[in-house]
Amino acid sequence: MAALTTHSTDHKTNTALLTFKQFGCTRDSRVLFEGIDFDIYAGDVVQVEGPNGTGKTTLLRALTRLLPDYEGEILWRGKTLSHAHYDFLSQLLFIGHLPGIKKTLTPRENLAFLSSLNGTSTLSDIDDALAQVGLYGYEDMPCYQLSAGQNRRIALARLYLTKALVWVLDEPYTAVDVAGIKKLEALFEYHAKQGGCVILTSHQPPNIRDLKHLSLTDYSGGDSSSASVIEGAYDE
Amino acid sequence: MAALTTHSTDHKTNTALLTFKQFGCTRDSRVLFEGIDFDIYAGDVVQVEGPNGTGKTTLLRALTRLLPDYEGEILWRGKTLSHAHYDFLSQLLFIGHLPGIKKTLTPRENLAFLSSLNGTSTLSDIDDALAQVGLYGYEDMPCYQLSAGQNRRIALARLYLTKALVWVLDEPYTAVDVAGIKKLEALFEYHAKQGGCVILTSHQPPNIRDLKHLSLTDYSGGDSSSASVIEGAYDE
Amino acid sequence: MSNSQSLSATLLSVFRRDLVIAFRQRSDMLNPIVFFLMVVTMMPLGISPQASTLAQLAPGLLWVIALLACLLSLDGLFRTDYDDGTLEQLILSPQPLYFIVIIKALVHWLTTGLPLTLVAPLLGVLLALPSDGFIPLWLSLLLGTLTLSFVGAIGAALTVSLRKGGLLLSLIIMPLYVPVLIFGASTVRSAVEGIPYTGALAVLGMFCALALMLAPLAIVGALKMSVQE
Amino acid sequence: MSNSQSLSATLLSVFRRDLVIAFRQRSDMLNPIVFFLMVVTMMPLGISPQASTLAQLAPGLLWVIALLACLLSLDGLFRTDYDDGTLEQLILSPQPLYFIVIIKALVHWLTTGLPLTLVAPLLGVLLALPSDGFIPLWLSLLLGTLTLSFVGAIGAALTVSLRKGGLLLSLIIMPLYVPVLIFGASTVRSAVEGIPYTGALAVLGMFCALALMLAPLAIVGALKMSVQE
Amino acid sequence: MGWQWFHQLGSPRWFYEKTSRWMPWIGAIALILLVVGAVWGLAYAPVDAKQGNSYRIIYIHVPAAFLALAGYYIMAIAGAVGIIWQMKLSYTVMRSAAPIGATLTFIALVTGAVWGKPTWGTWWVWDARITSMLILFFLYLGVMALQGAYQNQNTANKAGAILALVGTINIPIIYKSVDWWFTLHQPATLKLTGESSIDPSMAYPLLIMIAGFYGLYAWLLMHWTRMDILHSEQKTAWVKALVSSK
Amino acid sequence: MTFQFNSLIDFLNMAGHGPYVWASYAITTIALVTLVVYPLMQKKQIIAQIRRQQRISNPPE
Ligand code: HEM
Ligand SMILES: Nc1ncnc2c1ncn2[C@@H]1O[C@H](COP(=O)(O)OP(=O)(O)OP(=O)(O)O)[C@@H](O)[C@H]1O
Ligand SMILES: Nc1ncnc2c1ncn2[C@@H]1O[C@H](COP(=O)(O)OP(=O)(O)OP(=O)(O)O)[C@@H](O)[C@H]1O
Ligand SMILES: [Mg+2]
Ligand SMILES: [Mg+2]
Repeated sequence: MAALTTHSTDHKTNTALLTFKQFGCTRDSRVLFEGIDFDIYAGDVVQVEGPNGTGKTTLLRALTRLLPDYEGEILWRGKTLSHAHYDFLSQLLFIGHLPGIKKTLTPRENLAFLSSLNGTSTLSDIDDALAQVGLYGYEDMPCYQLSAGQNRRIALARLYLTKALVWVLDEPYTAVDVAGIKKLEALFEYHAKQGGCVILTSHQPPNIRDLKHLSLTDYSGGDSSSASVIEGAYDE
Repeated sequence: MAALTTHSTDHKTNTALLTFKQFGCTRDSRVLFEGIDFDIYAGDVVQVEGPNGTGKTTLLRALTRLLPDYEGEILWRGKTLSHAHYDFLSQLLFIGHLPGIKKTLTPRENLAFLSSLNGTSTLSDIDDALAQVGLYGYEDMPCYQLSAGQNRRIALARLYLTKALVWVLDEPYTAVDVAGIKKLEALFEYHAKQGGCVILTSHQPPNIRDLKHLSLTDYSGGDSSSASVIEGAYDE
Repeated sequence: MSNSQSLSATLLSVFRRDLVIAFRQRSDMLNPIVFFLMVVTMMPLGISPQASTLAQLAPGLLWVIALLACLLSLDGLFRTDYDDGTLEQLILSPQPLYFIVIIKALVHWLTTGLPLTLVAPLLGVLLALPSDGFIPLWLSLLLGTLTLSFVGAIGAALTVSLRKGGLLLSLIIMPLYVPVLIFGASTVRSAVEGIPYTGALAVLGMFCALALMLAPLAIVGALKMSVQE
Repeated sequence: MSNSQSLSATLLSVFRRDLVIAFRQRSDMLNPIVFFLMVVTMMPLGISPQASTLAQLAPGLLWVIALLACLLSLDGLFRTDYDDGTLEQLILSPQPLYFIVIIKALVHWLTTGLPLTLVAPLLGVLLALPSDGFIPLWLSLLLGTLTLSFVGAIGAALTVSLRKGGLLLSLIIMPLYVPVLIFGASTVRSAVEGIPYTGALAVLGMFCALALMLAPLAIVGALKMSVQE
Repeated sequence: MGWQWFHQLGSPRWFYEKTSRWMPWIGAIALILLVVGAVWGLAYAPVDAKQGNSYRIIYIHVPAAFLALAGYYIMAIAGAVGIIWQMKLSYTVMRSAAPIGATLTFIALVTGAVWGKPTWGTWWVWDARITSMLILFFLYLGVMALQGAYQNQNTANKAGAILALVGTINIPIIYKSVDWWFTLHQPATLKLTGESSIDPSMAYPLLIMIAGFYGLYAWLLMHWTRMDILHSEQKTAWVKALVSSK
Repeated sequence: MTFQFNSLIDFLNMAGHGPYVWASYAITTIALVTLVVYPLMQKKQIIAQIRRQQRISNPPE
């Protein structure tokens, strides 16, 4: 646990980008996790960990305020998130379980639209980004003709276009092949080195230097009977 | 490639369960793969491999005849699949990208329905299977209140109930945590030892003894110009 | 082994599940009725509140609206099953899809056509339908909505893999509904006018039998085709 | 930096995308019209083929059916965006959702209400609408369908996270549609009867202005609530 | 397998090459018939006693109505053949038949409406035949919309074929129902002139026009099918050779 | 068989029914011509597309 609160990266500034203070989420009166104190600095890559159903997705959605009910506080550059909401949104890129790809559009059209939501990009930028994720030659195919992994890759191509500081990614590796994952990890490291931060969930251990871990099992609500039962079931 | 055609498992019978003969698939007049000759025996666990968009899902769907257009032949116990279709279906369990879980039903109801499609199971069997996949205590929650991984686990619980010989699983590890994957792999090995066979796709290398590989990159259509371009993009 | 699994057990399980889903979202079950009720209330607002005018229109209006209510509830018949992959599982079941499909259409009728039929007399009162019309209205709707469910299921199956099926479904199905509408409405009108209506009712019965037998074939074909998209 | 991204560029991109989607599935754009046409066809079959009867019903029927056509096309307004996660992305965009929502409702009107208005005179011919009624029909539908699109979008936003929204949506929205229906139909009726109709038309215009301003607020709230499910 | 190969690959090319020899002949015959029939009907056929010159519309109205109906069956049969024998060419014919049939239905409806104005004083009446024709138009639109909605060609074909077949069972039912409904409820105030025996001097041009429309239909069907073949076979060697030889 | 009208004006007018008759024939002609032309235009596009692809796949030496 000590490793979580002392930070070993050296390129960070003094104030954290994001600060969780006594942060906790409750769903259906079941405490998922509580009392999280955690700082995320520029240059961090944070993996939110925990077995299925511990609340990783819930945490990410609360952070992006898609789910506004939580306990404790989240600070964005020292200011309460609800006050700095606009400023935070303009620095945020979120890719969830559902990536927002329209099947009738082509990869190029999809990416152009998604990237226009937080930034302007030229057409050649877009084509470059698609080429980066291995979709060269597929730019003009309707997306329903692409495979599961190819569709995910379109959403991930946003990472090459965005200027957002904070990347929040819920299981970005889903359906992506080995070469793709390797490339993504290099990108995360690069983004961190540039002064951004990445918060991701994954059940595959990412191969990233200086990865910080936020393990939800450490914070899981102790008093909830069902939660402990599940852990028992996992470990058998 | 030699490893693919000589089989090193020892508990197999003489005739293969499934035989691919000069098997190939074409989508939109682009050859995905062709000329596959491959035997699957009782006791085999086969991983279909290949980067995104090479046609793994297509192969599995063609095998289950959800996609009836393919070239070459598939034999089920020596008979053409289209003739032995009923016999094959009664020995098949397929779990695709979409697992068939109804969000308004509870895990117990979902599993009861899905398992009734190819076999009868008692209620206590169903509860046991749910406990096996770590859903003890969640049996009566509506599924929209479960996490991504928990929903996948319901579908995977069918594996504990079915008596089908052939398991066809498209990315079964999606959203499942590390402990869950370990348990699944043990189950696959057990099923293989019992004389069944498992055909799965995954981008994570499964940790299974005697795993056979069917790598689609070896069979990918050579004359298709777009395919070769893409491979170039991957390898950069 | 699963070979010994009897067909009836699977069918029962499909039947039970579809009913449970319908009842769980209880508001959905009431929806066709509420739609029926609402359009019926709109008609006087749009046209004329006079009882004499309404009485003349009642047989036709009630039937047209019942038909629309059926039509609009069709979209969900296979849609959710397609979206979550259940349809694939049904197709891959060793049990014949033909019977499964019959069960599903039947449940659709039980949860839309039947309740609609049950409340129709009430709406007849709202539209000042003469009292002679009530029993024929009831009988014609009973037979007619069953036909509508089965014929409509063909359209639902054909459009299930399309992303925006709703109105395309109407376009496909409405021409096929015309004969049912004609005989349904004229059963009620004949009764109101004192003409014997058993002939028209018999034709409705014939349509129903035809639909019960032939529609499942088309539905099975359409569903198998849809999963290939 | 993305801060410098101007609002108008995002709005333009939303506008263009929604139109492209509508045009790509070109048949979808025709659907409301065809639905309109079909229900109009059914009315004579259900009620009476006589021109004199039909002429009397025409104003009300045309309006009720146009309203239904609008209503039924609403379901897809936010549904597909919700299903594939686009809605989350729109909410997380630093641009105000208020304007994005206006654009989306506007595109909905351009692809349903407007074409419906354009073909309405043709359907007036089918229902033997007297020639005095055509211009008021046209004007009232123009203002009315715009209102319907905006008001309907509230219902679409409220029901977007429910699995079977279709009929529930009708239930929520129809009461809100009633005032529009009443004034719309009476505009046409007055014109046919030779009474001045500008008053009713003015009220429709007022509804329209009100909806354009207030509905987006409700829609934004409803959408934000829907993603929390 | 051998047969499948023959159906799937052999036929379109065979069709394309054969029809390029037939089409000029069929087109020429159809054109001559149409021109002769139209000129005769418009200028030389006698004036109708009751309806005056407006009846001259019959020379396009009736042939169009005939072929609109026949076209639906052609489309449905092509669809059935496609489903049963998995024949690509047959689906192509089905796809082509839909817009042609819909256009002919549209012509019948519009010319009928225009005819109605001078004859009945109104553009539209609800009458059994007219109503049936309108419903036929919807059936065509449905098939076309369904085919257009699917992006996968294979699925689009099957969907269209299934709907066309369901429609064929329904067309006679629809016609009978509508007919029964109107004879029951419509006082016989309006009658198309159909029953009254038509004078031979008026009938000859009509027969010529009908023959001309049949020829035109055949020509159009081939024309559309050939275009469709070019489109769906554009990756094959023979189409490439064909294009580069031009 | 005789020409039924006294003059060309007469022929065009058709005793008042001219507009209806000529409108019908005109609409029919337009619709039929569309049926003929539409595939021709598509064919042109397809051929251009094939040509383009051929040019890409075997560039001139
Ligand atoms: C919108 C209006 C109309 C439509 C949709 C329509 C439709 C049809 C159809 C479908 C047929 C062919 C039926 C068959 O042969 O099986 C037909 C035939 C015919 N129509 Fe019309 N019609 C319309 C208006 C009129 C009018 C106004 C007239 C003349 C007053 C007319 C005169 C005829 C005649 C003479 C035939 C030939 C009947 C026969 O050979 O048996 N139609 N029409
Ligand atoms: N409906 C379709 N129509 C045309 N082409 C398709 C269709 N679906 C998939 N394809 C193409 O087929 C190829 C293989 O797709 P498939 O889904 O089988 O890939 P996959 O190996 O499962 O990939 P992934 O690892 O991303 O799941 C893809 O390149 C895709 O472009
Ligand atoms: N809408 C909801 N209503 C009530 N409870 C919910 C809801 N969604 C999720 N939960 C509960 O919250 C818990 C955490 O869910 P969450 O989706 O955050 O898990 P997760 O850590 O992302 O799991 P996974 O690894 O499977 O994606 C689960 O146990 C689930 O039962
Ligand atoms: Mg999750
Ligand atoms: Mg796949």
